[in-house]
Amino acid sequence: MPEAALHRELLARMWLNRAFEEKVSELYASRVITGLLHLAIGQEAVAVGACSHLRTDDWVLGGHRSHGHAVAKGADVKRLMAEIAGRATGYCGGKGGSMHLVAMDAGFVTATGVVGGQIPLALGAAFAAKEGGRQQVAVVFFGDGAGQSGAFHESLNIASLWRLPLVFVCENNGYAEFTPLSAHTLVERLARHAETYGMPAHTLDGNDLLAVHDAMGKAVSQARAGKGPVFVECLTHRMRGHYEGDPAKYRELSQLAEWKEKDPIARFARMIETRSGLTAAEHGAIEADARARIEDAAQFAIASPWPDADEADTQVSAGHG
Amino acid sequence: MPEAALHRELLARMWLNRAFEEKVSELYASRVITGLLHLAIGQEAVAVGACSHLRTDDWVLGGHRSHGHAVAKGADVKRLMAEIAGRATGYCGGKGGSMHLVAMDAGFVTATGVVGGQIPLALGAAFAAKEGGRQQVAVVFFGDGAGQSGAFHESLNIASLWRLPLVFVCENNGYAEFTPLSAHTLVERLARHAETYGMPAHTLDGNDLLAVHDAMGKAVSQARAGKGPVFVECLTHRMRGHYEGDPAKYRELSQLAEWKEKDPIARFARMIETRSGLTAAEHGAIEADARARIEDAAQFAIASPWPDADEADTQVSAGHG
Amino acid sequence: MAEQSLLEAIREGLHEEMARDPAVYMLGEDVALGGPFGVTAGLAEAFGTQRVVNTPISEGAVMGLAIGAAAVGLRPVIEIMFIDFITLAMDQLVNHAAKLHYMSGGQLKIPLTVRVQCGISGNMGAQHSQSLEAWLAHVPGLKVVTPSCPADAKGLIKAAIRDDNPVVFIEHRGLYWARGEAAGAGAAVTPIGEAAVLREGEHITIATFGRQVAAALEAAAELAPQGISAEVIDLRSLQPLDMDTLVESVRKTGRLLVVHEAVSEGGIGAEIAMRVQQAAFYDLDGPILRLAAPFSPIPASSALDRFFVPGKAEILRAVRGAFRRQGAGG
Amino acid sequence: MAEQSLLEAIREGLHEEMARDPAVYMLGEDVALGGPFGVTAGLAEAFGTQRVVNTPISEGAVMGLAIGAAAVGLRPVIEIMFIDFITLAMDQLVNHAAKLHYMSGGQLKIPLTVRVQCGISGNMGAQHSQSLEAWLAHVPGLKVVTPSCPADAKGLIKAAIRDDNPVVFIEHRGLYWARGEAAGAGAAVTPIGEAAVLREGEHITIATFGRQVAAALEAAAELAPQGISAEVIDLRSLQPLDMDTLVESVRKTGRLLVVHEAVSEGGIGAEIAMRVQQAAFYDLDGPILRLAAPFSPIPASSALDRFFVPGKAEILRAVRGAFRRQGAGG
Ligand SMILES: Cc1ncc(C[n+]2csc(CCOP(=O)(O)OP(=O)(O)O)c2C)c(N)n1
Ligand SMILES: Cc1ncc(C[n+]2csc(CCOP(=O)(O)OP(=O)(O)O)c2C)c(N)n1
Ligand SMILES: [Mg+2]
Ligand SMILES: [Mg+2]
Repeated sequence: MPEAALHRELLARMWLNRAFEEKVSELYASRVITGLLHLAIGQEAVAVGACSHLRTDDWVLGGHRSHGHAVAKGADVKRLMAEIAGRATGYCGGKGGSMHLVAMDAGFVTATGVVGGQIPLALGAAFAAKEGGRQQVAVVFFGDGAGQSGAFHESLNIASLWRLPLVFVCENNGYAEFTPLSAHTLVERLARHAETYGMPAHTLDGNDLLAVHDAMGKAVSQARAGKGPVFVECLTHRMRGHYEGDPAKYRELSQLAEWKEKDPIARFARMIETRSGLTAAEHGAIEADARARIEDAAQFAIASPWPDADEADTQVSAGHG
Repeated sequence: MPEAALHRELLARMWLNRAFEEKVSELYASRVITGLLHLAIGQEAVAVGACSHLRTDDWVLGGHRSHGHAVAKGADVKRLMAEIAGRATGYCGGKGGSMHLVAMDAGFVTATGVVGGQIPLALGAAFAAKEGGRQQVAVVFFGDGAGQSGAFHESLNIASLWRLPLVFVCENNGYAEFTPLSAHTLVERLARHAETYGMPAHTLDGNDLLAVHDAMGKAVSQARAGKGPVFVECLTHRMRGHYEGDPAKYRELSQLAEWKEKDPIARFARMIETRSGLTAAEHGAIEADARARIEDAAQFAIASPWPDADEADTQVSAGHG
Repeated sequence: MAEQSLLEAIREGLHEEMARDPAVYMLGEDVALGGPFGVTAGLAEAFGTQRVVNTPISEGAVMGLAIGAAAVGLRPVIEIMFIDFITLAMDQLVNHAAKLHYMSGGQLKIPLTVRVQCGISGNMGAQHSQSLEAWLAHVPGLKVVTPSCPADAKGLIKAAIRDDNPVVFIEHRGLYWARGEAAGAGAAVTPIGEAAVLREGEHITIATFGRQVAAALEAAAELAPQGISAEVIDLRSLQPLDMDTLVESVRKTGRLLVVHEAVSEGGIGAEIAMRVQQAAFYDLDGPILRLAAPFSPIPASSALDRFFVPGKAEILRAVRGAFRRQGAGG
Repeated sequence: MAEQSLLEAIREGLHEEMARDPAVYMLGEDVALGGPFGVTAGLAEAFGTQRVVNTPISEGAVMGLAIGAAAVGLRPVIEIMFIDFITLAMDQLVNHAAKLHYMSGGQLKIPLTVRVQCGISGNMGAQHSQSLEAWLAHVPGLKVVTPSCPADAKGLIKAAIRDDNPVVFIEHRGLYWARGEAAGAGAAVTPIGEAAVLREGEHITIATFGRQVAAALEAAAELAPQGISAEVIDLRSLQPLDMDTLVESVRKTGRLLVVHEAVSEGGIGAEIAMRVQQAAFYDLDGPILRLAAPFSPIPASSALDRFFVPGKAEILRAVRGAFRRQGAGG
């Protein structure tokens, strides 16, 4: 794809993510959506930049803040929205919900609500990918808070030892719930742990879409080429509270203002105005298109039926295969 | 203590450990002792060197291979032997056994049979020591195999973050059960993980008693002075199988022969012959004394009663305190 | 009568115990900021962040730390945010906390309190809604308590902290804001191991705990005018169980319905059935009944998760069914 | 009749399944060297260390790895060396393996086998001797099986591997070298969820599994000439339980004794009691009895740990007691 087209495509994807999350927030405020929701507004460059190099049959796994990862991996936004809204038409028939999205048609293997739990699971996807011999890779998203979990450390070791085709994408937004990273570890850059294992590791500005895009391009090729895992740490910021409803009193307002400046979408748009000649009208159309698609998804979800009462305890076990 | 006396004292302690383990082995062979036994013959310099700086009210914790740590911390060898033999007179009334020794009168808080499990527990002893404000320290012994457990990594982080007065003593004997360290991790020196946290970390020849003694002297003072945790990795070798009864076919005989050369006791004795004028007769007397004390301990254990049947399920819960 | 919420009662109990005993420490994710529900709000301000300690997301090591600290003399209270995550600390809790007193032949005591929150509320899905008390009650060396009202919440948290054994104190998220009579300042400790007979009755015993207590009381009130007199027991302590109270009640009523929000199979109800029928077989007029969540993970959808919470309607149905069945089969 | 040990039967089953399906992988500590008991000996030689994989001591992450691999198409068999250490993998097993099929609305299948060894043998003490099957049977989405003889060992391990769900296959260490009739090459799969009636009887049903099956059979043989005809059921599958077989048996005999090596309270026996008395209350001639380990950690001393293993003598005492009690009380 020529660069100008690529830039527009990436911008469109970020808008799709942003529009999705803002719509979820809106539906939560109006009680159409309930549950424990963690939005990634402000972190779109990571999801979009990371997934832009992936094939449909590459595997992605995420955590409690992973709507955007599923969207960026190409999952159907209608079925995602319906799932988050608890409807029968959702990817999981309403059984999974916001923290447990699965969209296998798009290679989104699973999200989990257990901080760090996705990392060992991703080892498994990478293990299977390696054995399958079709140059698939696995990508796992997790936060800085997960970096103090045993699961994270055990997994770094195994991934490096077995040279698994896995890209670790750490979204270091500086907070775990209400406390800053400095309250959780003395290690400011989680990538340092990966280095200890001899793993290629990068820490970069996660609000700079092209930085993420470039680093991930190299990381995915290395993994695809059978050269083992790579660690990409993206410094970013969530522009919302930890969960919808969190007043986020623990953060300094100045800090938030500063990060608004760094909004990855506005920033990328400014950049490609010069570099790829994006016009205000084009940008407006891209945003409008994303919002329209998401509005459709919302309408689809709202119009969808609720799951049937007798679905409540089906699918506990798989039938014989 | 003048150096010459110190050297003789340290030699005596190593012999006490060696004699203890050899007696356990003998009693196991004759079925006086049963159970799952992991001997530390060949690793005595670590236990003795590390504990030589500790006060009775310092806390020590160990794992499945920790007879020697308890002996070196000054636990009563009679009650230790009786415990391993399952007798009523043992420290734990026979309930604990080889892998779960506790000797609180000597500050040996606990050993555990769960690889890595002692490390978080030791954080707690160190946490309490710090809060107590009496310059106590905690020392935890664990193997290289434990270095791939989540418990280990989570604990390094917390110890460094909270500057706990804890010395991590890794007995890197190059094997976890039957497989070499290289099958478990790419990280050859576990001390590297500690460095990531900014913790002072040393890797040294764990069969060189004075090397351990010196490094531990500094480590313990640093922890006692409130300057936070230290990591001491001792490269060593177990001269027996993983457990008593293990034929250890997985090890090359040449390797074993080489390590026999490095036997920490013989080596230290050779060294202090020149440095502190140890004579063969003195050495013989030191060994004989240790063996006699241990023979006593064995006789004590053998002559001790078995625990009463109705003790089997007492002490499940503590009474009100 | 002064009122307070269950959450406030827990907080008050924690506050009083911290004030009473300098060996009491709080540890947990964001506890110094009150935690996600505000239970520990204000404690750090009162006792300092030295004693109210935010921890990294390292449930296993933090549990081990609390146990090790307890072994050498502190009385830590650790918070595991959701009982679903106790899965990450089971080795330390089960292989260490529960066994160290025994394995050490009594040399060690582990005066540890584990606060943990459970239950279905807020459509949080399968990994934030479980009720796993039966696992813990299967572990010799652990005690397990759970309050249904503010007064017991305060009394039991104090009892847990003063106990020389590891006690798991389970808080049902759906009850945090439920109000009830306040225990009052410096109120008494609620002894661990004692159930409470909240309503006396003649025809059936309903044994339950936590959120289902209110539902059972409502059901009993509705059954009374229809001639069914139900005795309602709040177990409060799940390990040990107060078998004396239970058996005495069933001897009188001849029937027992156990209600819990944990999935049916292998829950606390099963153990109660085993022991009640052993002790009162010849007094039973019909089978012991169980009302519980379906044996299934918990769905996220608000259209589905309510089928997992036994409430008044389900209790009424079960009780009425018991008497109908008697007519037919008994 | 060809004989083999239970350990050999498991190995044969693993071997046949690995040969049959290239998606089957083994993972565990030292499995490529046979593991500490030699169960997997020879598999690495036959199938390569690519498919028989030694792992670091990272139970949690390795469990997660196996689940993730299962989710995208492999059929991993993971070994947890002692069931005591499954505590380190409970998050992955319970919150992920057991729930992913459900939470994904059926998109994912988790054809995972967890081999784990349990029980009291060799005076290994409190952390290497537990029987924790009741925890696992309390988890919707998991299946739990345990063989008592070589033929079932082979049949059940094959069934576990072919099942599209996570199945925990529990091996009692004390049975590894117990010999019995060999299943034979390519033998049939033993269906999960079916108990085996090993001896028919009229007066009492003894339901048990694993090591206690042999003790129950011996006891039954000794009771027969004394006029007590005991039916012996090997449950084999603990989740799901074969309630049809159990209830049918109790309807006939009117009495039930459940025997297990797990501690008494909250064990499988409790669930069986709940369900049998619900289904066959009016057929019961006396209370359902339970014989199990004391509710205590397991001591290391050889003078003590034997009181934790219900054997023939204890079963005889329990059965005779039941009939004596009937005379007196019933
Ligand atoms: C094992 C576990 N412990 C605690 C929680 C509660 N919790 C949910 S999100 C969160 C913070 C996670 O921080 P981070 O990994 O940085 O992700 P972020 O929320 O910043 O995206 C915590 C503690 C959890 N879900 N899982
Ligand atoms: C959590 C856990 N997993 C597995 C085991 C079985 N096991 C006992 S010792 C051992 C190897 C430990 O190696 P290392 O830590 O290097 O100690 P060493 O035996 O060499 O002293 C293993 C795997 C265990 N006891 N605990
Ligand atoms: Mg974060
Ligand atoms: Mg080792």
